[in-house]
Amino acid sequence: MKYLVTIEGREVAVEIADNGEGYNVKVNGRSVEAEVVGNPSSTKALLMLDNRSYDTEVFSSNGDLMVFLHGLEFDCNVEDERLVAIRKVAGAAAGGHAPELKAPMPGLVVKLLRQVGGQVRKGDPLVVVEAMKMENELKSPADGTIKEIKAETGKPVDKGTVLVTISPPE
Amino acid sequence: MKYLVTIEGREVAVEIADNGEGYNVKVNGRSVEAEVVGNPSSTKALLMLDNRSYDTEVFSSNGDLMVFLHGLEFDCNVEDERLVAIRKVAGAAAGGHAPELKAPMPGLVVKLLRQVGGQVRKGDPLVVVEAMKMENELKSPADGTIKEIKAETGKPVDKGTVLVTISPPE
Amino acid sequence: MFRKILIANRGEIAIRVIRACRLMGIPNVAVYSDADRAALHVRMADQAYNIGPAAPTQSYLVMDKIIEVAHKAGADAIHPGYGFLAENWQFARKVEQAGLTFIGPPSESIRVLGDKLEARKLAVAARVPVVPGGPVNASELKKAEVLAEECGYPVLVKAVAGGGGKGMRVVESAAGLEKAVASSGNEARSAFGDDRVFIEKCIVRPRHIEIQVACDNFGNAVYLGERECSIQRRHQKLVEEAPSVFVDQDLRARMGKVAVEAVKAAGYVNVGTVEFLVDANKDFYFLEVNTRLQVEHPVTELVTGIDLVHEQIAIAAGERLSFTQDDIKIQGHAIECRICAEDASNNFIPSAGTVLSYAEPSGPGVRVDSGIKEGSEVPPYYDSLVAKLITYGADRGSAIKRMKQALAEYRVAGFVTNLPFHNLVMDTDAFVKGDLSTSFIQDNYPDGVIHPEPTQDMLEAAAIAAALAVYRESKRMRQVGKCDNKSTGRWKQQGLLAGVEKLQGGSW
Amino acid sequence: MFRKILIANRGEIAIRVIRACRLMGIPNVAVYSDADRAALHVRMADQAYNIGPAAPTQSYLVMDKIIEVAHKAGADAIHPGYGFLAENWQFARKVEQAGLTFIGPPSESIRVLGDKLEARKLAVAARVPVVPGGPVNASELKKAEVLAEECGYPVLVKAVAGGGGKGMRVVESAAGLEKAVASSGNEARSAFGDDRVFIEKCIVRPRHIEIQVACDNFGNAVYLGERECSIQRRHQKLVEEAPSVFVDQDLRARMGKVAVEAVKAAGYVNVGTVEFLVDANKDFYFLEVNTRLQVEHPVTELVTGIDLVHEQIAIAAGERLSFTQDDIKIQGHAIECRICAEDASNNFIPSAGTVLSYAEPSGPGVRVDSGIKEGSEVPPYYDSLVAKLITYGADRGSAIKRMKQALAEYRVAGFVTNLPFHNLVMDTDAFVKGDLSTSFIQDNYPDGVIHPEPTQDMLEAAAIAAALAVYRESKRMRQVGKCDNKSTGRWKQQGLLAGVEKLQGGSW
Repeated sequence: MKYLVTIEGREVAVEIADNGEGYNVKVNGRSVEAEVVGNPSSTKALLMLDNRSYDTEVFSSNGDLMVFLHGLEFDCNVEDERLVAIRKVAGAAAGGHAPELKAPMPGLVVKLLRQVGGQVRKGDPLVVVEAMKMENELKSPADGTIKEIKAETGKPVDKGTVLVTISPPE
Repeated sequence: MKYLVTIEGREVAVEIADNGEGYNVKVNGRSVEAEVVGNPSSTKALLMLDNRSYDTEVFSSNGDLMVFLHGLEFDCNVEDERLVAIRKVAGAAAGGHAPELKAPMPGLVVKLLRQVGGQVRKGDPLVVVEAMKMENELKSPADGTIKEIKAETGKPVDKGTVLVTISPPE
Repeated sequence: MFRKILIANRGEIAIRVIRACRLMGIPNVAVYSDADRAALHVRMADQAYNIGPAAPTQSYLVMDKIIEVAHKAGADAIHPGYGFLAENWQFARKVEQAGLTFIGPPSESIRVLGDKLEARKLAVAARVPVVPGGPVNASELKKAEVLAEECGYPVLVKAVAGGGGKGMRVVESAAGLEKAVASSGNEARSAFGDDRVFIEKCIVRPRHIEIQVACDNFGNAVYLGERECSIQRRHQKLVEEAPSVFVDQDLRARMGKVAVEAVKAAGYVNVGTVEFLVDANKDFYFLEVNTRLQVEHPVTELVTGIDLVHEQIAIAAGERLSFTQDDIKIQGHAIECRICAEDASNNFIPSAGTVLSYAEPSGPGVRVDSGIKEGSEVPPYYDSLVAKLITYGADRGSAIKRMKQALAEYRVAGFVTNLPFHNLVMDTDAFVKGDLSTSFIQDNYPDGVIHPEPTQDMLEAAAIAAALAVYRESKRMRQVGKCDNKSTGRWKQQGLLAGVEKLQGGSW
Repeated sequence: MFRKILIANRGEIAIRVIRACRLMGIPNVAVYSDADRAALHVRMADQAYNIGPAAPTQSYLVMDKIIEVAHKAGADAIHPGYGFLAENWQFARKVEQAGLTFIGPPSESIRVLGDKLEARKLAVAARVPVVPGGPVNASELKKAEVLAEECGYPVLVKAVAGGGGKGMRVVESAAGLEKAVASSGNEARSAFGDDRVFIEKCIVRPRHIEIQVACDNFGNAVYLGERECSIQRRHQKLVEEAPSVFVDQDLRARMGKVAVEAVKAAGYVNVGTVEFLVDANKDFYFLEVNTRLQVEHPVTELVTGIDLVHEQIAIAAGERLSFTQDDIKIQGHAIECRICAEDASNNFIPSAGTVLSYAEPSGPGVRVDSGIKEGSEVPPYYDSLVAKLITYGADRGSAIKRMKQALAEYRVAGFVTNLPFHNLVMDTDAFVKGDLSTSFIQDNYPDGVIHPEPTQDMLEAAAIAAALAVYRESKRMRQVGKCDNKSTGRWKQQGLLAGVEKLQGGSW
C-alpha cells in the first residue's frame, strides 16, 4: 500500500508491504527494514527501522494523526494512493483540507483582528482569546486568504474549536 | 444492593445505594459517605470515604477481584446477597470456591510432596516448581484436606494454573 | 509537632508538602475545587475536602472556607504553598487568630515586606543596597522628572501597589517620562485604586539572583546560597539554577549577609527569599522579599542537601534550625526547568486539556516534582505550571547534559508544553556559557522562540509510524466482523471520538 | 572518546548505561533476546539488535554473537553491565582481541581476581587481611580436619570453583566435617568438574561491607567509601546503604587503603568493588573483588556525587580519574531497595508476568532506576530484579523515612513484588538501629517474612472499592444494549479475559 504523509508541511511517500514477519517499507523510494512491536489496537508501538529504535505513540485527532516520538509531537495527515489520486484530479491542496486556526485552550474570544478575504502571512495575529487571565493573540498557521471566520466576539470556545480557515495562495 | 466481600480471609458486608450525586455506603452496618471519581469503565478510581482519599485500582482475575490500594494488593471475592443466600442454602464455604494453590510463575513441576486426602496446614509445602533456575517450594494457602492434585510431575505450568485444591476442615 | 496539616494549595506544590508531611509522620489534608476533584494532590493526600467551584476566587482564595475545613478536619496548621494565599498577610492573620499555625512568617512580616515602600524603607535602614528611586503621585510630573534625573536614565516606571511587573515601563530618556507616568498611573488606579508610581534606575541587562534564607524563633538566621533565575517571560521564571555562575564565594557571602540583615529587620521567621538584581559590575540591588517557599526551592535543596519544606514545618512548630551557617556547603550544580502548559513558539500562549499519555524521566541526577499523571486534567483556571524537572550534576556542564537527557525522556501528550523550549535553552550558546540576564529570551530569540526543525530522519520515522498505524488499522478493520465485542476497532473508534474520550472510555 | 557503545545486557542496568552514553553524547546499541523484543532497554536505545532466543545461553551469554553485532553496528566498545558476561575474563579477552574496548578491567585482572585461590594469594601478598583457611581435595579428610582445627570452629566449607555461595555449608564442630566436605565436594564436582573445597573460619554474624574503588591507566587509584550490604537472601543482596553506620572515619580509611592495595596488586583498571566481612570487633576480612559495576552503585553515587558509569566509560577511553582521594567527601546517606519480582512472604519465590499498572515514586531525595514500565513483560528467564529504588537524605533517619514514603507511592500490578518486604525492613527495629548482619533476615524474621496485617480501615476501603466496582459495572451492563460498540462493558470483558489480555487488547 502506498501512502502520502503530509508532516510539518512536507510530503513523505511511504510504501508498506507486509512480509509476514515484519514490513517492507519504502520511504521516499528508499528501502527500510521495519519491525513493529506492539498490538495494533494500542496507540503505543516500538518501531525498529534498520535496527534504529523509535518509541512511538500515535493518537487520532480530528481526522489527522498526532505522532509522539522522542519527546516531539508531529501532526500528520495520511492519504492512501487512491485518495491522493482523487485529490489531484480535483486539484485540491495537500493535506486534504485548508489550514485552520484552532483554539489552543478553552477561553473567551475577545477580539477579531482580520476580516474575511484579507491576505495573511503565517504568524500574523488573527484572533485574541482570553484564557488563564491573559489575552492571547492567536496567529495564522499559514500564508493565504481568510476564507471563513467562525469565531465570534464574546463567545466562549473550547480547545480545538476552529476559529478561522485560510485558503492557501493560488 | 448488599454485598458480602471476602478479603484476606475476613468477611466485610458492604451495602451500596446510589443517591444521585454519590453513594450511601454501609460497611459492616456503619454508614460511610462515599464518592467515586473516575469513569466506571476504568480500572482506576479515586474513592473518597468520609473525606479520606483512597486511590484504588481494581482488576479482575479468574473471577476474583484484585484491589490495589496504597501499594498493597488485596484479593477480594464479591458476592451479592442473592448469591450469598444460595451458597448458604448449599452449605458451601465463603469465597465461593475451595482454597487453591496456584503457580505464582511459569515453571516446571518437579515434585509432588503430598497426596490426595492428606491433612495439610497453611504453609505446608505441597509442590516443587522449578523456575528462574531455582526449585521453589509452593505452600498450602489454607488448612484442610487435599481435594485434588492437578499438577503432574515433569509438566510445565503457566502462571495462575491451579496445582492443588484444598477442602477446608469440617 | 503538628497534629495535622492542611495544605491550602493544589498541583505539584501541594504534593511536595504532602511528601514532607509523610516524611515527618504528620497526617495531611488537601483541599480542592470542583475542577480538581480527580487531581493528583487529592489522590495522594490522606484526606481531602471540596472547597467550591473552579474559579480561584470561589475556592482556593476563600480564606474563611479554608480555615473552616481546617477546623472540621482537625488540622492545627496550614501550609499555603506558593501563589494563592501564600503571601496574603490577612490570611496569615486570620489563621493565627483562628488558633492555628500559619506555616510561614508572622502575618506582620508578610504585611511589611509585601508593601514595596515599607520594604524598601526597611532595607535602606538595614543598609541593604537598593535601586535608586522613589514614589511619586502620577500627577506630580515635575517631581517625577527630578527623581528620574537623579536616578539617571533609563528609568523604570511602575505602580507602587500590586506586583509581578504589572504596568511596568522602561523610559529611555526624559522625553518619554510624561506618557509613561500617566499610563502607569492610570493602570495602577484602575487595578489597585492607588495611582502612585515608583520611578527607579533601570538596571540594564541585570541578572535576577536571589538568596534563600531560613530563620527560627530563637534568633538564628542562615543563608543557603543563591539561585539564579534570570530566564523569565512576562516576569515569570522559567529556568533556575544554583549556584549562579556569576557569584563567587565573596559575592555570595556579601549578598547572604545583606539578605539575612534584611529579613531580620522585618522580624522574619521561617524560610524566605531575598531577590536582588545584579549588574555587570557585580553590584547588587535589593528587589523584594518573597515571604514563602519559592517554586524553584528544589535547586537549593539539591546543592545544600537541606529539605526546605521539612525546615518550614519544623520552624513553624517551634523547633530550632537544624543547621548553622557553617554547616551550609554548596556542592554540585542543580538546574530546574518549569514544565508549563504553554506554547513557547507562539508567544507562550497557555494550553489546557487532558493528559493522554505521560512518562516522566528518571535515573541518576533526575528529580521530578509533578502535579499530574496520565489521565489528569490541566484545567484552564490556574497557573500553567504542571511539573518541575530538576537535574543535578557534579558541575554545571553535567547538570545541563542531564537536563537534555531528561527532557528527551519526558513525554506529555494531550496539551502543548514548553518542553521543546527548554530543549532549545539547553542548546543555546549563551545559556551554556552562563551568559544570562532577565532579557535572555528577547536577546537570544529576537524573532520569538523558534523550535529547531526536526531532522529528516525523525520526520521520516514519524511519517512511517503514521502510515503504519493507518495500514495496520485498516487491515485489522477488514478482519473484524460487524458485531464482535472482543476485537472491535478500538483504535478506529478512538479516531472518531475526541482525544479526551480515549481516557474517559478506555483507560484500563 | 568512543564512537559507539554496545551494551551487552538488559533491564535497568542497560538503561543506566544508555543514560550515561546520552550524558556523554555517545551513540549506543542495545541487544535483546526474543523475550525482550518490546523491553524498555530496547525502546530507550538508539539502536537495537536481536541476538537470539530467550534462554541466556542462546542470547545474552553468546560472546561471538555479541561481538559480531558490535562490529555490524559500528560500535568500538562494549559495556557488559553486571551479571551475564560482566565477569567473564574470556569474554573480555575476546572483546580485546576483536579490537574493541571492554568497558571494565583488563581480562587478565578479571581472570586472576575471579579465581578464588589466586585472588586470596594476591591479597595475602598485598597484606590484605583474609579469613583464615585454605583449599583441600574433598578426599583428603585428615588434611581438612587439621585445617579446620587451625581456623577454629565454626568453619565454612565451600567449593573452590564457582561462586555465589553454591554448596556452602557451615560446620559447627569436628563431628560434622566429614559429611560437609563430602557433599560440598560432590556438588562441586558435578557443577564445576573440580571437587576441591575451601575450608575457612566462619565469621559469626558478620556484616557485609564493601569498598568502591576506581583506578585509571595512569596509576591513580581512589576509594569512594563503603557500602553496607548485609541484608541478603540466598547470598543475594536486597538492601544496601552508604555509608555504613558501623564504619567510622578511621575504619573507612583503613579499609579503603587495603582495598586499593588489593586491586593494585592485580593490575586493576576501571571501577571495582572489594568485598569484606567485618566482625563485631571491626576486624575485617577480604572476601573477593567484584570486577564490574555493582547493582548497588547508586548509593555511592548519591553520597559522593560521582557518576560511576560515566567514570567507567571515561577510564576505559583512556582518560584520567576526574578526582583525587582528597576530593571524595561522603555527604548524607543513601539507601537502595532492590525491587524484585518475588514473594518474600513465600520464601522469596520468584514471580513473572505482565506489568498491568505501574507508577513510580518521585520527588525530593528519590531515585528510581527501572527496567520496566506499564505494559512491560517480566520474563521468567532472567534475574528477578526489575528496578532499584534509592533514597537520599541528610542523615540515615531521613533516608529511611523517604524510603518508606517512596515505597508507599510505588505501585506495581501484574506480578508479586518484594515491596511489602522492604516496607517491613524499614519498620524493623534492628534495621532502624543499624544492627545489621548477613543473617539479618533469619535473625529478625525467624518464622519467615510475615507481612503485617492490613489495618481494618484499609480492609474496609478495599472491600468497598471491590463492591463499588461490581455495583457500578452491573449498573452499566444493564444500560448497555446488546451490540453497541461504544459502550460495551469493557470492565466486564476484562473480567472474563485474563489480566494479560487487558494490556494486549486495550492499552490505549
